[in-house]
Amino acid sequence: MNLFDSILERIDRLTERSTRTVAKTSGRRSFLARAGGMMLGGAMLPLLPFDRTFGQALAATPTDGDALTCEYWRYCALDGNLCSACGGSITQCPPGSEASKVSWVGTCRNPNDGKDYLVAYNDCCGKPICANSPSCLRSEGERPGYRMGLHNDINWCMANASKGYHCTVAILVGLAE
Amino acid sequence: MNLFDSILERIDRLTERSTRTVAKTSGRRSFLARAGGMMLGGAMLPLLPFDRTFGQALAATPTDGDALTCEYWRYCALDGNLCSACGGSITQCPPGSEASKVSWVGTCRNPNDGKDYLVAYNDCCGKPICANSPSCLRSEGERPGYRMGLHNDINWCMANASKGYHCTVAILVGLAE
Amino acid sequence: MVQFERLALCAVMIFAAVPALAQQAPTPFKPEQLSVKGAIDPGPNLLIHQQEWKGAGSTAVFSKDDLSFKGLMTAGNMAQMLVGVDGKTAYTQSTFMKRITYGDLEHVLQIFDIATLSPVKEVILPPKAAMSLGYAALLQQSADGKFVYVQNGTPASSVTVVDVTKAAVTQEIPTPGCWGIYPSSKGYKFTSLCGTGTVTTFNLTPAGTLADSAQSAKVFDPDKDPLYITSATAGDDRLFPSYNGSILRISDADKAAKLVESVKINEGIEGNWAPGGYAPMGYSEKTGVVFVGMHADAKNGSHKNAAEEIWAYDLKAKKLLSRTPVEHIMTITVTNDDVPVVFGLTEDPKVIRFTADPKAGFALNKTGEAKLTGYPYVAAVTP
Amino acid sequence: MVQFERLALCAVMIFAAVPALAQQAPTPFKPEQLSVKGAIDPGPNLLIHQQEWKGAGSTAVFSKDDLSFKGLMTAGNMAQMLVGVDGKTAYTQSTFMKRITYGDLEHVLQIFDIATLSPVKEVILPPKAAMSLGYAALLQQSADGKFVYVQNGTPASSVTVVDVTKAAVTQEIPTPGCWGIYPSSKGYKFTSLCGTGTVTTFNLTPAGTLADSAQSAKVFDPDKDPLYITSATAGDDRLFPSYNGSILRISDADKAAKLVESVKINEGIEGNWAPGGYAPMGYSEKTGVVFVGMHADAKNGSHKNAAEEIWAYDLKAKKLLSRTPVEHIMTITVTNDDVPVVFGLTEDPKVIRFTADPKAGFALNKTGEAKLTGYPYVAAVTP
Repeated sequence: MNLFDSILERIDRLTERSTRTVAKTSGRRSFLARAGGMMLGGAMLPLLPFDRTFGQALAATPTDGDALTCEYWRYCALDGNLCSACGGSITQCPPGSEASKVSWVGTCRNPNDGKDYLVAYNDCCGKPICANSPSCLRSEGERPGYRMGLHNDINWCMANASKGYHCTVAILVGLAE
Repeated sequence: MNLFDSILERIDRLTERSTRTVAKTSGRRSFLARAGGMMLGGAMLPLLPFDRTFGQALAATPTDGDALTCEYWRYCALDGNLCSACGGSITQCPPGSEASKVSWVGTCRNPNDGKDYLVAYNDCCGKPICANSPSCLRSEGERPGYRMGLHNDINWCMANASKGYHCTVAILVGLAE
Repeated sequence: MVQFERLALCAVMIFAAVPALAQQAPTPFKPEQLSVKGAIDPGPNLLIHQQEWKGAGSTAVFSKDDLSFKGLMTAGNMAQMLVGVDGKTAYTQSTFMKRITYGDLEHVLQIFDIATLSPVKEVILPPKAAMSLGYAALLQQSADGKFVYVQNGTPASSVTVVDVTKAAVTQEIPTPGCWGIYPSSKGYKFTSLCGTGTVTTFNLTPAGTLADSAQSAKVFDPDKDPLYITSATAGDDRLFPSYNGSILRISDADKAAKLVESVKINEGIEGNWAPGGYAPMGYSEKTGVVFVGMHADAKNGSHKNAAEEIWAYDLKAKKLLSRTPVEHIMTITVTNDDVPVVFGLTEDPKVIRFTADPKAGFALNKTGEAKLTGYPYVAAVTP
Repeated sequence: MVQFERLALCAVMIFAAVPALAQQAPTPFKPEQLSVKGAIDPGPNLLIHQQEWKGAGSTAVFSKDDLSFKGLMTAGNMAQMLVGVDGKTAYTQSTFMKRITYGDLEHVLQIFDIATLSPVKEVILPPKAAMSLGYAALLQQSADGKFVYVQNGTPASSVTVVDVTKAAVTQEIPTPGCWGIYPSSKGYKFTSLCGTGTVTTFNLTPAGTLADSAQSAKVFDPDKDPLYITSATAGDDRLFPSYNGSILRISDADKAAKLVESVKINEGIEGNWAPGGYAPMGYSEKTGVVFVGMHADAKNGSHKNAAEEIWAYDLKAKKLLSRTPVEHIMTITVTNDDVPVVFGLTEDPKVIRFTADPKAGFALNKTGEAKLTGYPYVAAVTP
């Protein structure tokens, strides 16, 4: 079972099955209310998807490629402008922006070790689109919104207080297998 | 005395000289209040600078040049996007926009009759800048804002309710001499 | 101090000064009149939404016949566009923030009169609308035009139903795991594509609230051959292209949707061609020909590559009729004329008009081109 | 129905799921952490406002030394930019409308902390600010930074005085027929260029209200040789270039301003060269060299033509030192370094960095280039 499937499995356990039926009456919004609560609740802050104690952040400037160009391996499913060339880094939103609370995920092969990594693409929010940095459109494994966690045509600042799209980072969150 | 000077002369007569001293006390805003009233008052509506009974509008599509290009003679002091190529005409704002209440003026030579004409450049307002039409920058006789009536770097939708700059028309308002 | 004030006031006063002065002038010159054009020129239109991500997007209106430019309607950030069933009304759903890219937010459905290019009404929506690149399936309407359906994504998926006759929201319908809105050809139901490869039918009451829903069997494989969310109506059915080059025909006539047919248009063709772009398919109902934007050397991740060719494929005869080389087209719209007109939106961006030649397998001839701005991925024609 | 909901929630839940899972994983992989960079890298900066006319403009921050990009500060429509005297604060004055290009309007002075690229305060202004292409003279400050001066144009001209220590407007000062704000090197007065060819001095109280004003003699001819509103400080004086190529030095030391000197830098040069662009002049105080963007074959209306050359002219020796061919530069900014650095903003738009070579008559060597967006006509450097 690869990590991606594991994540889905975990979601199964954490999500009440009673919310999984399409609402049949006009007043029913419990699913949405619950999902909304999970996304926006205090548990999601401070915007970091992972336990801070678990690992140290890698160097913001990777040594395994040119993170200022669209061709960099981590960007295999990135549609957006590069935060790394917009005052941020490969894992850091630029000063004054907000990291998105939700993200989409890509599976990219690192040519240096031949392994497939899960990459979380977080948008940085609350500023104008950073047209000073390269605009990339790569879509390996990308799917339309019916597979929302893999979809890259939407503004992932959607769950933030400030919803202006600024740029996108690419965080290694796991090995794909 | 050419028409342009005549216009200035007329302004002299119409403008109270008492308003022409720089206000010396902190509370003094009479000059501004008066000017504002003149610009925004009912007398300026319905946005047409000239007596409707005085003359008929010329054909919206001129026959003396290509009004869809920046090189057209009337555009000699026009900085902006052409309404003539944005759903309007040489004298008409596009549907759904507002004609500016104020305008700047250029003096352009008509190569067809060799005469110099006064051209009023009105902006059309309340919509996004019409980047679908040509963006022109010509500045014959143009002056900085200390000669405001000749200035083309400012948004002439400034006195309208809706202040978004959309495009610019070029109206013949007089012979320069 | 006199002179400079005269000059400052010049622009203000000129309207008052000229009539009298002109009478004194020695020439018969008659000053022109400034006016606002009342309405766009008549005739069928092509509407294209020029999306912006840091300001005001706009819906550009062109003559369908010659791409002459008729003007703009104004929208906000990250807008979706829809043309009403009457062909006279346009809608945009967009995002407005107090400081444009931050601060208090409104999601607004704006209703426009196309003839006058003017907003006539606004409906404030629940602030959940999908802020997405332009896709027709994200803003749709019931067959009679009474309800407008807005795709939400927070990222949880739902659909806001707006009764446009009352300018009021009737309900937000949860559509978990599904995306895209495909209204039925009559009545008040719509289908949506779901992440399990199924299609869910959402059946509404005449009041615009959810009556019931039903899930189809698995009709596509989201892992191996996902469907685009672009679609076209074919009779009472819907056509959807897949990443790998199949066209699926899906019926929503029964309680649950079902797959009617699947045709692979690139079967046996050399070069590994596949659809590519944001909306790579259009359908000419009268001729039974589907037009698909295709790129060569398709691979994982190339499904949004711009089209290098447009293929005309006869869905009835199941035959590839023609392949026309084109320049980097991302979106295709096909008219319902006897001889179909195809509009392609390019990456540059611009719109290119083509007419199809029925005698040459509906090969395309370029018959016009116009500049666009922003991110223009959605187009629609009016009668 | 289970699986697609899992997927819809995937993005939401991944943060919670991974730590436990990663511990189960067989590899020593350590997931990275997402964060927000707290502050820009230290060092002197070059700020350039990238103006927009249908959305959010932005102030771009570059390293002054190598043009590496440090990030953006956000503004509204048609913004003017100013860097505070402390070098740590930036201001923009811009326009926000309810529907971006129409509807209720606010003119706002936004105060930014440059280090964190964040807005820290807003002052709502009288809704009269000049909605102009970017000119440094339209948003200025007192020598001590206490007051920010906003040029209004309705089209009547006035100046709004803002006490930024209190984030409050103190007064709107009528400046009829005059344009541009040129604060004195100390105290609270500013001059403005007037349509009669005079310069008016506006003397303020320490409370930011008008004390008195005085008009100079005629110092330039707005008909035959108008002044640009771009300027540079030279000691306690101001330099202004004229359309025809003179540099005027004006003193505001006395009650009324006066012309100190006028030097024609293109005297006796073949080719009818003249200044051109939006801000065609910068001055290096330490070296006494003025840099001016020049174009050939000047004529009526060519005063905004982009520069084809930058001329280095020794104001003291009254000697043209060098002419460097450049590519279409509209705005020039010169640093106060011992060896001046010159930044040029082009029409493309991009910023080009030059270093002046004192041994070669301050001829310019290109030492960097970066892409810009929008309409970038105002630039400023920080210590």
